[in-house]
Amino acid sequence: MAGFDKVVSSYEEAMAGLEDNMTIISGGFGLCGIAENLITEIKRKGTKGLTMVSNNCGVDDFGLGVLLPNRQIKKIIASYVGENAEFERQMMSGELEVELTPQGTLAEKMRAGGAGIPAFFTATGYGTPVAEGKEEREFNGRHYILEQAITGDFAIVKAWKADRYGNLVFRKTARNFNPLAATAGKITVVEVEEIVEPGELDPDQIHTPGIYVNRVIQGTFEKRIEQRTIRSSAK
Amino acid sequence: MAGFDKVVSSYEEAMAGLEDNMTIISGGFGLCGIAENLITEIKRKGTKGLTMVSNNCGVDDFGLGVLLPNRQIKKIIASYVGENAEFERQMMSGELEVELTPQGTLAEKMRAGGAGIPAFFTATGYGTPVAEGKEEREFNGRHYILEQAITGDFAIVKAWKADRYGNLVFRKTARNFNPLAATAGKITVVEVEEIVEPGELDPDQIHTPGIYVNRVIQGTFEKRIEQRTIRSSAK
Amino acid sequence: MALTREQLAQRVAQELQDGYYVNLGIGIPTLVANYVPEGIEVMLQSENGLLGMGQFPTEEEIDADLINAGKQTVTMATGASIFDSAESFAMIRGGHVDLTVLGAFEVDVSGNIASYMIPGKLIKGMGGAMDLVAGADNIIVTMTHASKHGVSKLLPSCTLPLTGKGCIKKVLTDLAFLEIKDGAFHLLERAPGVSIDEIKHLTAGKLVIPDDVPEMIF
Amino acid sequence: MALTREQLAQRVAQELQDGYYVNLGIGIPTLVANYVPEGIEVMLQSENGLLGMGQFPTEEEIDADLINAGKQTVTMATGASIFDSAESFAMIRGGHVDLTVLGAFEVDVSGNIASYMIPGKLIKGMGGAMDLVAGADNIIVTMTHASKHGVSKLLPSCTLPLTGKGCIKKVLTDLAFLEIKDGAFHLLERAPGVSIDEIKHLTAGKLVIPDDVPEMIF
Repeated sequence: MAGFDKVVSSYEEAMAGLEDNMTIISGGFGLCGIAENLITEIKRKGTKGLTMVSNNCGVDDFGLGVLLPNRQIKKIIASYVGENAEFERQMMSGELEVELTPQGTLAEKMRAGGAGIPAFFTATGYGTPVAEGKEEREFNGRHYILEQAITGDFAIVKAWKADRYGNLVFRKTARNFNPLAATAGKITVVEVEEIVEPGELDPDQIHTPGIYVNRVIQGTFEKRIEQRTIRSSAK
Repeated sequence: MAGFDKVVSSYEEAMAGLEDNMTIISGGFGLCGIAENLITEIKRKGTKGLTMVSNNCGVDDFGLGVLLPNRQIKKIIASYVGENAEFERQMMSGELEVELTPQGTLAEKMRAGGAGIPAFFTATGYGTPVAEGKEEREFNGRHYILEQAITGDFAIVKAWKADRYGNLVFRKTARNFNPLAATAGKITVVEVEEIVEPGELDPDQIHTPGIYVNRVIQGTFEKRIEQRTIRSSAK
Repeated sequence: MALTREQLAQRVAQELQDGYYVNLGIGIPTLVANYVPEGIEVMLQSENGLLGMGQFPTEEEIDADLINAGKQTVTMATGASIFDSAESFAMIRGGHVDLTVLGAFEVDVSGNIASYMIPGKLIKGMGGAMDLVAGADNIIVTMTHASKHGVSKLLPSCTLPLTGKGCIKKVLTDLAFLEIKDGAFHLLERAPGVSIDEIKHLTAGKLVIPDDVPEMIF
Repeated sequence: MALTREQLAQRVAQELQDGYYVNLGIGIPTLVANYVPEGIEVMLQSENGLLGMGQFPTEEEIDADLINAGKQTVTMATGASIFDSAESFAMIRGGHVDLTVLGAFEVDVSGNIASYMIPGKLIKGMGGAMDLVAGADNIIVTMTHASKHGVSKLLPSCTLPLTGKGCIKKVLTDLAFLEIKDGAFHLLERAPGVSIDEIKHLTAGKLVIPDDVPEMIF
């Protein structure tokens, strides 16, 4: 495909080049804004020994959780790993390595990875198990620890709309980690609900510029809801 | 004013609390996206000994340049200070202290200031005069220097639209340093072309959430152009 | 009588001020939103990237793309804004949130808090809690004063892995409202009908009791 | 014959590849945009916050809110995006820009570059140049080979304050196209009609001359 057209037409093509023992950065918060079909493709490929960087690890039968039964994930870097029985079993048995990382630090590590910042200081985690082995330093009388950037061989991202050049727009809280993941992958693959022509998105309203994006594919999504909380219509 | 309504009706009110020897973070790139009338108000107030953090210092009779004749600025932290004769005179004579900072480092310092990151490593400036007195460290075989965050007593910001809650939208390249400056001021004052009611801006398309903003005022702008480059209509 | 969950939420709500940006943790803190005092406006921050969280949606309004940090479906309040997770924690870490309310397993006289892990038993992760306690100046921890078995959770020193060090100044339990300073819990208020002796008995960490300890008013 | 400014831009343009994101510095680099080869698409990044810079505006199109890093009024190309300065330099520092072209006062055999300051004479500032040279893997420096007085600008060691250390690998001058490696300038091509002796004479840093040094083709 010539020039800046990043649209691919199959999931095989979308995840081409993914190999055992690679690191994948994933967008999504819980089951919200996850690249459902890219995850399915990773399951289909059967790639093993993966390091996943993702705020959560899905549930037993949806999201990144589907990669657990075949033990495709060797290590996960995440902030919250509840809601997943198989996950807990593999973690407790030592089959799965888990690096718990505070949510804000995780987001900032992805951003730093994409932005060429190798490390930054943060107060988050000072004096806790997260600080173990990390440099501590005082600035203006407060304590901070040094955290390092994360980058991945791949990033898997879910956006709402993309143009063919890979400019992305996200929808509501499905944005979450996705724009950060998009910056931190050597190969960034984006799954979207709608692909439009370049020029159709307002340049002032693009959340992720196409420079970060390598491949775009249009998918259909289940969008499973984790906690269906409602109020009665007559409030 | 109750609740989240941040609209003020006079420039005096907008810059109330500004005192001698304070630090002001300013948005804008060249003369594009500068808080014209807030600058005029600072001139009117005659506040002295200011430390200005701004990519540029305007021109002789416009932008931050208007604060030079009365020597209101003691020190400026900027990346580029050309196009300004009085500036050059004060700098050469030692009346004005100038801390030259690479443009990307300056932007990141403002962001870090707003984001509670006290310091970060960057390759920018390694091995140059900018690195003097700063810690150097290697990550993965590359050299980096440690840069510290910047915060200000005030931030002066120019946006296109704001709602009464201080949610901001910027227009084209007038965005530049403005969203970063907005996060880094103890008191962030925003001058806009149009104020709308809360709910009128699409939540997905707000560039700066109102949490960073303390005061909003509607102004009229000259928007002077520094380099008027055109092509003939018949291309 | 020990406070109910609803009363805990009500008491926290009394600390709200007009124009506050507030982050409410999962559980009891979430209930605080139901008791915002008349004439006061607050805006709720949800760390997954939403400022201006509204009430739960109706069946018709449900949107899988709009959830809160507890992964519950929500709506947006008027004037809400959406942003990515780095921006969300920039707000939190940068100290822009006026009040943070969250739960805990233990707190101690040094202002330490343990809330995310019970070694060998529970490893769900810290989520955003470490960022929240490190970033906020104004935090209220809501928790039960002691376990069902009467073991105090207000300790001389936390026994569980810490979520944050030296960052907690205010604790609201089902029995009392306390301030942590100078290496002790200072009793500010007691739950209606709860005696100072009972609080004393269930507080393992050093407790300072002023002459006058008013009952909470609801 | 020494290359003209236009020829310098033309030669740089030959290095463009389809799908490249390119940052062009002020001056000669800006002219490169006029010589993008047929069948190749590039997207221009302007570090003040624009990806997809278009041509200059017509009188009717002029917009004070739309300028490039040289503060010139510009337009947006189809598929452009706008972002803040931190995002812009995240792109640059993070190595997402495929090619950076910028000018210099001096370069040396170690890949050092001096371009922003002449002590006592010129202190305009580095703008984004330090970020650009530190962030990019693929940089072409365009400059005159020597001063009007015949003083070489390709040195054993830069004499002016550095913009970047050890980051320059390719230099295009009005006389030659050179690669910097192993502590020397390696002559790749010469300007049409320029002799190797002339280049040798005006290169103060160590120069490696291969057996075959083709003339540039335009």
